[in-house]
Amino acid sequence: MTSNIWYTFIYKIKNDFPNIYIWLENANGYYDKNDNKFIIEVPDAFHKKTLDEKYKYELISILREILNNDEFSLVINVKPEPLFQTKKNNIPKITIKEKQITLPLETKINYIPNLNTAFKFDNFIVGNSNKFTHAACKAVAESPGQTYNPLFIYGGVGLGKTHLLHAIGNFVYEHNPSMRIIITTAEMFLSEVVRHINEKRMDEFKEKYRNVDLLLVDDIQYLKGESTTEEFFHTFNELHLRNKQIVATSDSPPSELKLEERLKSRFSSGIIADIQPPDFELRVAILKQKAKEINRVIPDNIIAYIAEYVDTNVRALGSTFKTLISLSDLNNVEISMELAKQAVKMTNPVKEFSKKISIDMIQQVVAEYFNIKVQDLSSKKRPENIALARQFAMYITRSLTDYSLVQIGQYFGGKDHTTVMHAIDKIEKLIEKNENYKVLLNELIARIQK
Amino acid sequence: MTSNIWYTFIYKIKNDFPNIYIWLENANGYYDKNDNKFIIEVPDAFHKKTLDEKYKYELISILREILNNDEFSLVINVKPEPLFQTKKNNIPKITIKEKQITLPLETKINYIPNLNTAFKFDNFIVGNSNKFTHAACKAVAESPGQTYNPLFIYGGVGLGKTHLLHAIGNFVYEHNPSMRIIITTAEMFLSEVVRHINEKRMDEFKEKYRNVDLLLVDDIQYLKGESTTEEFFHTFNELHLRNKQIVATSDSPPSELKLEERLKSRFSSGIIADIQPPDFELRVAILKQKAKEINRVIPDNIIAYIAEYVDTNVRALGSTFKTLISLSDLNNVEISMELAKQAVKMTNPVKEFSKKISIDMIQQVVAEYFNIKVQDLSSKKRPENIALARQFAMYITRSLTDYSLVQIGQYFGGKDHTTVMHAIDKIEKLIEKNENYKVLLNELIARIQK
Amino acid sequence: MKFIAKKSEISEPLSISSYFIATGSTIPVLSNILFEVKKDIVNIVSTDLDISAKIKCKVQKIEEEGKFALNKKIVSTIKEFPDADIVFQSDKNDNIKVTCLKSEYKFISFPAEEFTTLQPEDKKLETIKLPQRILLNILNLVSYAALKESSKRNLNGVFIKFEGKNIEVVATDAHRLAFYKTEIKETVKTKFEYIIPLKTVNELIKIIKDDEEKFIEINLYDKVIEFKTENIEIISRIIDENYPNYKQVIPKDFIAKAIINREEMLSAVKRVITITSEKSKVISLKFEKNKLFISTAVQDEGEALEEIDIKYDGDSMEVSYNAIYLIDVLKTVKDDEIEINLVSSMNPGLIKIPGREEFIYIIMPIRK
Amino acid sequence: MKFIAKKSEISEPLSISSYFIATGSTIPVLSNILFEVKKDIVNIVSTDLDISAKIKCKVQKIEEEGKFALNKKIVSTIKEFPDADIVFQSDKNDNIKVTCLKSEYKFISFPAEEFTTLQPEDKKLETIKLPQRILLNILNLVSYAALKESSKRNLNGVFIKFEGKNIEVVATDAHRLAFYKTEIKETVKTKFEYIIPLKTVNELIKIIKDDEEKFIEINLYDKVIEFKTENIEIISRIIDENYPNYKQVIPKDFIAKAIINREEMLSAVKRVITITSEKSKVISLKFEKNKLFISTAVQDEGEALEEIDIKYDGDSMEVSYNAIYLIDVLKTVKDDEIEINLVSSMNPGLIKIPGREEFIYIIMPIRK
Repeated sequence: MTSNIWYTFIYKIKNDFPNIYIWLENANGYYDKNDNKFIIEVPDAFHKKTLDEKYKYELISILREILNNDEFSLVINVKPEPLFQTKKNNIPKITIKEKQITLPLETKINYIPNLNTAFKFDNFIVGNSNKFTHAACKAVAESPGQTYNPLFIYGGVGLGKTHLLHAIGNFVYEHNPSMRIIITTAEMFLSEVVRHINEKRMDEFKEKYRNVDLLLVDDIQYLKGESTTEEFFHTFNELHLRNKQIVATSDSPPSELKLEERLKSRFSSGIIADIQPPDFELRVAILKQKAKEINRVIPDNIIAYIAEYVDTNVRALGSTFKTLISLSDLNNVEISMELAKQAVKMTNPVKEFSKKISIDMIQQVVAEYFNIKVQDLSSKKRPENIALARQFAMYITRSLTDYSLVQIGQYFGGKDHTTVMHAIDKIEKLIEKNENYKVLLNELIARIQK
Repeated sequence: MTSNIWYTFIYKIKNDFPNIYIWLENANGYYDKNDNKFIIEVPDAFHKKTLDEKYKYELISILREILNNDEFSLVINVKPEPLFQTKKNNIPKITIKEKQITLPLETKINYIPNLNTAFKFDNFIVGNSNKFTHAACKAVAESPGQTYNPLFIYGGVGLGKTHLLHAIGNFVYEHNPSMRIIITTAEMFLSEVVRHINEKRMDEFKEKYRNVDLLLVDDIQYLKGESTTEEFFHTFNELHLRNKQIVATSDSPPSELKLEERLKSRFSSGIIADIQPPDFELRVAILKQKAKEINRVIPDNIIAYIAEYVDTNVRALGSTFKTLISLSDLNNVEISMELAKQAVKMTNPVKEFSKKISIDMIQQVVAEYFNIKVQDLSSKKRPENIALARQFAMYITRSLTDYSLVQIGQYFGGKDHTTVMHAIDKIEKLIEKNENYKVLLNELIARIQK
Repeated sequence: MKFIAKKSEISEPLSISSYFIATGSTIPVLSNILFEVKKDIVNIVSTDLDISAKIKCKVQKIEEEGKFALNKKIVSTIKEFPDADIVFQSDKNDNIKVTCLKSEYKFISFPAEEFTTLQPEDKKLETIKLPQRILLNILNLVSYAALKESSKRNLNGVFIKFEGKNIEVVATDAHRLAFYKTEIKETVKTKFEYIIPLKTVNELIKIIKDDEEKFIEINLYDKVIEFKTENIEIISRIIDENYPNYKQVIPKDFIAKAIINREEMLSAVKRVITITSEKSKVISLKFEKNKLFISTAVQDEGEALEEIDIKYDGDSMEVSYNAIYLIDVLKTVKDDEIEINLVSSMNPGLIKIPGREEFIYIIMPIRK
Repeated sequence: MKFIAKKSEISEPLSISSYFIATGSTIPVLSNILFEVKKDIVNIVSTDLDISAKIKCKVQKIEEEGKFALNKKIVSTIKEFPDADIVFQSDKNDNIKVTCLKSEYKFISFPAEEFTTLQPEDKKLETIKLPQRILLNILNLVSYAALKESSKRNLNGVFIKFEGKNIEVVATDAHRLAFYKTEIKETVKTKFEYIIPLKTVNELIKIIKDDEEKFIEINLYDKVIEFKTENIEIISRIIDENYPNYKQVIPKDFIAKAIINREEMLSAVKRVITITSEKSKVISLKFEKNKLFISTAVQDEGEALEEIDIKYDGDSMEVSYNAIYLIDVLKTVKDDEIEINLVSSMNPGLIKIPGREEFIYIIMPIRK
């Protein structure tokens, strides 16, 4: 029986001690709880000798970490010879390791991936804020499993993560149609696991997922449920061990995900690429591209206006752009600055107002309201009123701006993102329980937005 | 289904809210996890009305504690009527509540308790150190289940706990032969549980234990194992709810036992009676009684000598006494002071030496050896050498004297008994690990005993 | 060791012995069968340590004596052999070679000394000999009423009492009770009471013959009981507990009595039970003057009503029973008529054979 | 509604219909049986929504038509009725009274409209008619090789392909594969491929007769398939998945071939399997010149060795199989001899009937 401990172990060995891994490739191991022994079975005495003499110390220290146990002993055995003695020529040896061979049946399982062919590398506009991620995706698509594996892409909503994920899929599918590609979302993965468990068809599920060459998972932050994460973890390990490419996207870096630690550390072991909101130049480029796609000429000043005011993400740019075009078409009027302002207002109502909301302003309003100094908000002081003010300020910053937890922590005196999370959590509970806090919050927001 | 939650609940109600309990006597209840509801079913609308209108608030607050849940709702239902309708005259109604009547078979289950008839109240010698416990036992025996329930007796080895336990049983059995009495030890209880579980006969076990009128458990401190304590806990609750008497003995008070908290608190809810080692007068009385029992006249000075030197427990007194008689009989010599000294020496070798071992002396020797002040041992100082000296002194006190953990704590500057336990533990580990500490310990003991 | 047996001589004894092998025992040797090859007979012994059987086999030819235990697989192997001579022979390692035509099998033998079996105690208390048919009848008449589960150990068997010339047997699961007594030719000197485990009873029923001429010997010990037929010896532990005081629950006074054709009633109950719900097999018996109505009804499903002519002139009376308890007794007794004695719908009913007292079946009603 | 049937006319059709009732269904009406009482016939319909059966019953007398669904308990009730006329009659509440001599039963009826059954789609694609014996033979020859569990749904059935005059059937559990093809008289216009669920196949095997004269009509639809005999109509869903490419795994080239007496081999394997361990039923086949040795050995228990004369003049070769896979095929084919074709101990073996190509059985070896 190959246990999870063995997987974890061999995974670590493979990554960190390739020189030892070559001696363990055909080995198997398991932990014997009763005797508190970890037993590794190798194919022959030579392997045993090498491991015993050269690597036993390393093996023990790796296992100590995995087993979280200082007391166990490590035993390396040559895979037991069949215990059997046969007395007669004609009688075969029956060993424990006998294995029924399976027919190499091939079913035309539907491996045509569910890719959105509109998302290609060609129509992804590259700028400063996404060029690294774009390059990483391109490299992965060109040689899946060989360069950056796993590739983890994170960034805010509408910045093109899904576009890149499908672009990788489309590229690989075009260039290597025989490769088995699965593109899914964490939610689809979850519902698939649940369905297969219910129908007692997990074997099929495992066969499907563990035999792919490229696994693309969108919105991994939504992965949840014990059996689902367990299943994903094993799928991940098996694919990674066999050098199959895994790409996942998320709204935040692995470290901030609410996932199991072991899964986070798996993702952290590969390449992590973030997409930042587009800068002004990129926003202009995107709008120009959109205009080109529909063959419309839009004055540069109008493009600049939109690009300046719609600064959050690519999707918002797109919808503002579309609204502008519709307004023009429906009302049969020329595209003008007036129309552009209307379109921006319609599609980005809050954003337009909150446009100028900076952390500074939030801090100022909050400090004033609580009658403390602005610096106190970034200090480590803990008197109740200061702490509460700081938590409100963090909460409001998170609500009204696009800063990440990490960034907010930075702005508030280099605090950890967990501190920020805790603050947000606390305020959420406060306003839920006590009407007064809700009133206070609304008052603060009103003052900030004024 | 009657759940544990319901048991816990009704137990609490019965004890703390007898006015509510009368409305819940024929009720049943359970917690519905899915709906987060606690449902109580009562026999009729009048019960429901009363509980709803008068006691709902209390019920909720009690349940809140038990369920550890603030959000549940309490529903009181009248037990549902059979749902059934029938259509024809000759055809009987089949309702859900139909009940197979059982033959009133009576098996002569062996309820003759396994009592040692030598242990009676008559031959238990009462003195200052045990008079309270004796009185409590007598009261329990005279009206089991009605006065002190549960009765918890604790005290050192050989002070007569088992004698009293059997005396209760014998008294009840003589006066109420129809009462079902079980006398057992924690160890017998455990092995019985294990055996019944193995043989899948727990029903029988439950029937046996939950139908007794008087349950006497010796040496409850040895109760262990999850299913055993679980089973004991439920037996306890069921018996206690039905006003059946429970008596347990132990070597230490409930608070010091290594039992589950809930079990300790059950025992603490009754009467706790301790037996102290016999004082000089009682020791003399015991020895005189023993002499009388065998019709021997023993000079008062000899009795006084033995009573003075054998000061630990009744059992030791007995064995010294028996040795003295044997020495006299076997050697065919008169009972003399010489013979008495020999008997004391033979039966209490350590005791005779350690007779004069006081905590003072131990503290003095240890302090001298560690080169610290005697007062330091009772201080709260924590430098390593002082702490170690203190721990050694405590350990030696526990080993060479009969002081309880609590008493030792007192002598060492009013420390908690857990501090003493910790000290003993620590020294035990030290001497186990390191030969030097063992040598040191022996040296200290040798000096003390000199 | 060497002997030769025809398949027909050894296959059935092996099948019988396999009933007694421990299943899933932790003592490996107990999943073996012991062969005792004696001068003129082969004994096949198997046990689960609660019950053991020794089956005596006459075989074609015994060339060398010996004693060995083999894995129980031998039973199925022999069953698949063709109808020919089978040679059993030990090799130098004391393993057993079994050959038959071109088939050659080898069984690793366990040393016979390691094979533990149930032994009677030294002191045999008494011996009773009676025709197999009588014992079979005794056991058949009551055993179905015993408790099937071991939840109450003392009910999970058949109680048997030997006293003078009388044998009394009782079985009950606390919902019904079957009692039978009979007189035998032999006399026991002391009174003996045993609870024979239901498993033992069921195996005995399989093995003993419905034959007046063939005898069975019952040897009574303190903790075990032994049954010996011509070629099978069974030793069983007894259930070492007290049996309930059944005399006390046999009702004496009744206010009504019905005489009913057994087969008519059996087939009616078998029909009515098809309508009852899976869980509760409750049916209702309504006695009226010379009529019995058997009925049941299940909500949303259906109703059954059967009418039977009976002999009855008491007042109308209605009582509900678990139909299975009725079927059990109706299909066991073989007489044409049965008699049901009643007090009320809440009191035990008593079924017997009209005019005879040796068999009593008490059935507890279902309260509604 | 009213009709009168003899027990013999209605009891067996009801038994058959009960095979098709959903067990433990959450749709209560599906544990019912639908009766369609028409002018001259009573149809009995039952379904679990994956498969449905309609059985046509000729009965004594039909007095009034009607349509109603009854609880499946009716099946056991009728089985217990005496051999007499049974009257079915609806009362004013549309419940059904069933009387027979002095038995009177009432079944609460479900409205027939609430009874859902499997319907063929509107568009019948094609109809094939063939003797029942042929279909029975086709199914018998392969069905045992299908995967028993639904873990891989597409293997949990029998693949059937109609093309021109040809029928090809395949079943496999990935460890062995049975293939059979035959030619029928009729011709289908298009190629059809279905995976028929194993449950349907097993019910069909129970129902159709080994008769050359009686025909069965197979109606092909897109998502269902219908089988019609004289008095039974079965509609089954098909498994809507892809079947593996079985052609690709049928080996073509062999280096050795043995011709073996089927019954001799069957009885030898049945003996050897008794020695194998519970879990792994591995046996070893060693081919030598005109000899086949079948053997197994289990540590601490024993060994088996069988010798059979065969026709073989290849090199010595040894291969291990799961004995069950061998027994399955050996007891299914009825010919005197079989042919085993081999490459090596690691390659699939191919079993067929010497000189014929319509049946192929591939068995995967066990690697040791």
